Amino acid sequence: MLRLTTVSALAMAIAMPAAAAEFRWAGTTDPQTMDPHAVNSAPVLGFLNNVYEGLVRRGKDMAIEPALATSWEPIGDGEGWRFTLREGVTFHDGSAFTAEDVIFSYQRASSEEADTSSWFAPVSDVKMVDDFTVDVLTNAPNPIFPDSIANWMIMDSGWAAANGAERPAKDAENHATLNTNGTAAFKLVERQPGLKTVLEPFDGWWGTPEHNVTRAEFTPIQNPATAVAALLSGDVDMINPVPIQDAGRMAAAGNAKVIQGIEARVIMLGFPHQADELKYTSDAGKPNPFKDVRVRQAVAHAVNVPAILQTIMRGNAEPASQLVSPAMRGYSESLSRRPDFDPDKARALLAEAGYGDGFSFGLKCPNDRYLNDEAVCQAVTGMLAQVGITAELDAMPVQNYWPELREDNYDMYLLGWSPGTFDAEHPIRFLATTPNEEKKLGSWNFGDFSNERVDTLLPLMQSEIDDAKRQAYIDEATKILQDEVAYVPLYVQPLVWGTGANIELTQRPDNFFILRWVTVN
Amino acid sequence: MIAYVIRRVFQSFVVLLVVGLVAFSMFRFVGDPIDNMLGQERTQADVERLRTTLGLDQPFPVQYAKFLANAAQGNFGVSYRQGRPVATIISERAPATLELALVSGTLALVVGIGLGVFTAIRRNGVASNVIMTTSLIGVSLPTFLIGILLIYVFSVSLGWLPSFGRGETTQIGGWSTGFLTASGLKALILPSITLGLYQMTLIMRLVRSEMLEVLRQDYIRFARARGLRERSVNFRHALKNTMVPVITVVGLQLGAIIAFAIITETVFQWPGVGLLFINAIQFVDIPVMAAYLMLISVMFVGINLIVDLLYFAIDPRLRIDGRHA
Amino acid sequence: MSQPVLSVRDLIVEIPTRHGLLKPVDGVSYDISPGEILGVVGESGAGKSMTGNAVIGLLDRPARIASGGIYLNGERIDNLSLAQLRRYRGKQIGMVFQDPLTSLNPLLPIGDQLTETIQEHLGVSGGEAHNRAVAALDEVGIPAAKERIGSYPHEFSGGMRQRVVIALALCAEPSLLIADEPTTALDVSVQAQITSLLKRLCRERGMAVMLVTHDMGVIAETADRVAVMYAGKLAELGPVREVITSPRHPYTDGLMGSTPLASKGKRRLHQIPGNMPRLGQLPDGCAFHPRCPYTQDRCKADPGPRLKTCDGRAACWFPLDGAQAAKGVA
Amino acid sequence: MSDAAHEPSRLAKMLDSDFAYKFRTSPVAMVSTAVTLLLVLAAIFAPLIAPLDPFNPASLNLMNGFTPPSTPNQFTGESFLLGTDDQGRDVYSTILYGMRISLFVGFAAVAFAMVLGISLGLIAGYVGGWTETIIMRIADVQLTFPSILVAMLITGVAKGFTPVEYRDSMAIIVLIVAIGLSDWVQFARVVRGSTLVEKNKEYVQAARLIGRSPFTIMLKHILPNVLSPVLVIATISLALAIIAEATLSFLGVGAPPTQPSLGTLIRIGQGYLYSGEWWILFFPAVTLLALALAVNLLGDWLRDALNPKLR
Repeated sequence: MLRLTTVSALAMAIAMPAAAAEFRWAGTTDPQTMDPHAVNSAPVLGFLNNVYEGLVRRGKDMAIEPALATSWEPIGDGEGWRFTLREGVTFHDGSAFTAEDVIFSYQRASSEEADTSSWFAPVSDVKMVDDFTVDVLTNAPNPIFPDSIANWMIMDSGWAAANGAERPAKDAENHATLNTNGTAAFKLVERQPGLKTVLEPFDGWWGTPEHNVTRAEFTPIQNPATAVAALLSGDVDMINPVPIQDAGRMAAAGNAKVIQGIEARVIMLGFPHQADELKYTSDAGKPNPFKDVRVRQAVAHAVNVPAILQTIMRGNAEPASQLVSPAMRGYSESLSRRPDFDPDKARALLAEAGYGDGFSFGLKCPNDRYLNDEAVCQAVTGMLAQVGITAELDAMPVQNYWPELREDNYDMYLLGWSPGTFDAEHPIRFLATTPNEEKKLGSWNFGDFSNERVDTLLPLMQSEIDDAKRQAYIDEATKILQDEVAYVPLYVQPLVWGTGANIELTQRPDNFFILRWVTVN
Repeated sequence: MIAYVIRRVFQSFVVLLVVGLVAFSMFRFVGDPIDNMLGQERTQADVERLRTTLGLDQPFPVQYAKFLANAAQGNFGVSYRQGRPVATIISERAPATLELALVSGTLALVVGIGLGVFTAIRRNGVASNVIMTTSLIGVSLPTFLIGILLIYVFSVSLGWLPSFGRGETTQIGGWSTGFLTASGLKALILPSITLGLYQMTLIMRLVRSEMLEVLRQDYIRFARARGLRERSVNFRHALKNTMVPVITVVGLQLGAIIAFAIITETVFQWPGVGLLFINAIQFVDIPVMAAYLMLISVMFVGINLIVDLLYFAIDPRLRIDGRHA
Repeated sequence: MSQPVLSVRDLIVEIPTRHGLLKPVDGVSYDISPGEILGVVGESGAGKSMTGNAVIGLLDRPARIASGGIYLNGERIDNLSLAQLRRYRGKQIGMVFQDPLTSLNPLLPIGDQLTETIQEHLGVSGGEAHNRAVAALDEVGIPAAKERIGSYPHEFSGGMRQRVVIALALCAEPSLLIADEPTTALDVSVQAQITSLLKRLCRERGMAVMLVTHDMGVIAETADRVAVMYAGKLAELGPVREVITSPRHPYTDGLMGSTPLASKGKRRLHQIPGNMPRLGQLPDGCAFHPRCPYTQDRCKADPGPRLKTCDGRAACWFPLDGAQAAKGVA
Repeated sequence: MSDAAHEPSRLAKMLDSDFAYKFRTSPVAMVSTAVTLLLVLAAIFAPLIAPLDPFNPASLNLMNGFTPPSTPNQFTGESFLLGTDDQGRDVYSTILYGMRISLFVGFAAVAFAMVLGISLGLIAGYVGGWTETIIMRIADVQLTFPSILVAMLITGVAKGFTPVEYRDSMAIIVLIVAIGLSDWVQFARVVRGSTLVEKNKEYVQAARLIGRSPFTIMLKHILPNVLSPVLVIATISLALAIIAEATLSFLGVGAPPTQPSLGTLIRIGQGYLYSGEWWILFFPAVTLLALALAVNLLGDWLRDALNPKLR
């Protein structure tokens, strides 16, 4: 073992050109489980995309492309979708992939124990047509269904049955928590939760490898500064994320590269739309000024987003005008202008609303959830102070943050939203629709923003097949949200990865790291 | 003496229960695990269901009682985050922390006692004064800064030592050791210095002041007056007497190493129980937190007990009293 | 008279302080012959312990020997290096401290403390050292020495401990024993046992003993000659009997007057007025003159005479004769 | 002696004491006292010295962010002695104000620990019996946990109990209580030990016999005798408390970022270690080191000068 490492270290030192190589990377969080249906979280799904595959997958540009299905088409008049499966695919243990595995994976992923079941809310049934054809029937016409299942991963039904892992285990352990049997380009060879996870290329993969990795080791490194140190000292080949402030310097260092992109996540300020009173500071108990649209507009004009981007984000982020970034489907091109930074106008609006003398309130903010979240909130506090409204900032770890928001303990808050479907409908459904527990609507709409028209537009955009009409619905909703200043979108969070100088890879906007696009030079 | 030990064990047991209760009552302030366990698209019904499944809807004394009942059977529950038995997880992580604590503890003990004795004997020497003053820098620097500094100098700037992790480990039975590989040993250097430095200075200063105290004693003068060699006076007579008071503090300090490992393990991403605990806090992984705190208290109480017993071994005066106690 | 075991010549010990140079021992000279017990007596701070410490080289810094000479069996030892001096300690000079409770290492059995000393100086085997240790304990009157050799100090009573201490001091058969207040910390009944033990050992071994004490009674019963110290200087030196019956120095006279002595019969005890001055605040002239009932102008102006320059007995410009002493400080 | 007018004054006596002499002849003591005093004064008078008020968000210009020390900012042209942080705050001013918080927390925590520890120690030592057993058992239990962990637990619990709207304003108080509670054992142990010794001395017995109340006895007779070890522990505890505060704030459970202490500043600065903005970490870290080191040196010297037996 020792000799082996020494040899490979030597090999790397000599830097053999384009030779197959070992690759080590680090991320902030360890995937909680190796079960693709147990936890619906980005670290798990992102990692398992290297081990498991879905019927469809996303390419380097996020476009949907064939994976275990070679083609798909709508059935009838929006009754569902028919998928034609790829033949000759084998799982890592050698067993063959068939429609049965798809049916099994549907049952598994949509079961009550699964965390991914909400993906299948529109699905009424999945039927096997033949060994390599599957029909997915939907409750209503669903134009974006294939887009929404890129992370639905197919597991070997026989393997799961043999190891007693027919259902995902959320709060207990089962075989699939630590072991995998997928079809993707890499197979899991070692899993030590929280310590390291080792992948090796799967020789029997149906696709053509674009990588030259012989062994890949993932280590969770929680502290970003430690991760940067590890990359700079050559202990790892790639880290995600790179703290924004280190990007410039790392790029200049010579032994490391920085890869930047725009993530799907939009950072915004949220307001209490229904609360009658302020809850914090000396003004607690006074009427809630944020109910007045002019106050919300004043906030939008008071925040100097370019300055935040220039300093805190180091020029690495783009301003946001709506709840999704331009890279998302359904982005409203016509509404891409965000409110100007104009403190005078903000003051005028406040005066008009009757708050010429300002007021004070409590701003809630996470301090470990988004890039430099706390610093952004501090900057916002300063900017608001300059137009006369005093925010008292309370920044906290994310595990305390969500409960606070859920209990309406805020006068204003910071939120980041990344649409899981890469579609503008997603944030409207979760953030802008009147909360409705039964219909699973507006579940992250903490401020209870409510607009009848938006509520009516949502089902329309969900079932409209025609792209132009659908865009019109989305534009209309977006316009309402902008006019009402339901939220103040600030910027689109940047995506910054760091790699060794000898690494080539592709960064996907959903922040998933795809191992099969890595070349070690 | 046996009666004494039994009494101490019983007291320790009570201490454990109290510590456990305090720790457990704290958990609900750490945050809510539910959000971390459910995805973005979870519903309120999901939340309620999971809350009931985990027993989080019950008052915390009930939760604590259940936890204790299970813990007594060696069952610490299942980690919310990893979905695996906590006992398994901790036993996987413990070797890393114990090896780190062992190395830094040995470092702190050997160097600390050595320098303490040196500075006490050469009380007014230039070297002693320099050591004493520099040692204060060690006490004045927070551990996290030392770690960051060491990484910056030895990993990033010089590239001599790894910046994180344990390097290559070897599995021996259920124990993963970093002692058997070059990279494992190299990886131990910076974290153990970071962890041991503070305790080292503490031990050194304590040994010095105790030894100075002892050197003032009549029996040391008498030993000198009998023409014994300085070496014998310092090490045979003075050091042994110095150790009596030093042992308590040193024992507690060695225990503290395991607790302080939290910070070092975070800075160096050392995959031990401390890092596990910090991650557990962030994820509100209550079973892991509870098990960790219980483990730490068991260890502290154990160390306390050992320290007490060591007294008997070292100080013959206590053996007499102990028999009657 | 044979060659003295210890000769102290014009010994001056200095302590530099911020108030200037203090001289806790200032020009002290005396001899001790084999088989002789010299009592050194004085109030605390008079410099008696300091003299003993100077002889064995155990002065605590910053105290140091400034001038004068110390000779052991004719060899000069005050200028030896620490390593050389160490060979004399224990081997040639034994020392007993005041408090037997603190003089013994509590963590080592007394046997270990004895054998290490014996082996250090006599270079004998472990077994032989053990035998000698038992013998040494026997000699100082520890009952069942063989059994008790493995015992720890705390297992002995105070008097027994002091016996152990004496055994330790003498186990390498030194020719000089310095006993610094060996009985002060002990019960009165035990005191007599220890003094008679010292006397016996002195006679049997022909050893010179320097007995430092503030207790005139102990001196009277034990010592052959006595040296009275006051403020760092020798006030009077002479055979015990003579000094007690007819002190020549007014201080000695005062000291006798304040001590109940069996030999003097029933009489009133007197206090010397005032206290011995602190070393930093010595008056001009004779250090005793502010307390002396016989002070004359010369005493205030000139420092007290050296013993040598006087009659070799009392360092006083106007020594008392027997008649004056009898009148005492009326 | 007869001339009472020439009796030296108290001050003169004090200046002439051995203690004062030792102080005057020890360069370490002089320098560390000077540094401590300088830093404490700078903290007290921060509002007068600091060029900017970092607690007033309205005074900040974000565009001044990351200005290197004594170099004009590329956008605004403004220049700052020790540069600015990510929010455009003058680092020099934040250090002055940060030190204010660090020192306030430190002093208050030690005072709290001292009062608590001395009282409990006195009571335990003087009263004895069950009271003593209970107090010292609690002390033992607390000693089994490192103070930083105790402080973390207390901050956590306090945060949970504090009504949300007071949380920020309470943060500093919680910090003081947490550090103080984790530190009282030292005082209690020493005071109890000394009390046990003093209790049996004749003068205390005498005071008892003439019917002085236990409170008076403790206050008037026992307390003065334990003051020098307490002074030494207090000094060393001050350094420890400052570091504990820094560590807690570094871990993010201490002073809120709107009122940054030195630890908070270091936490913020740590993020810029690799990005070239060294001054954001460096100056607060050096200040913390200087402060802790000066206080530690002072405590160390005090220990030697007063030479109490410390366990």
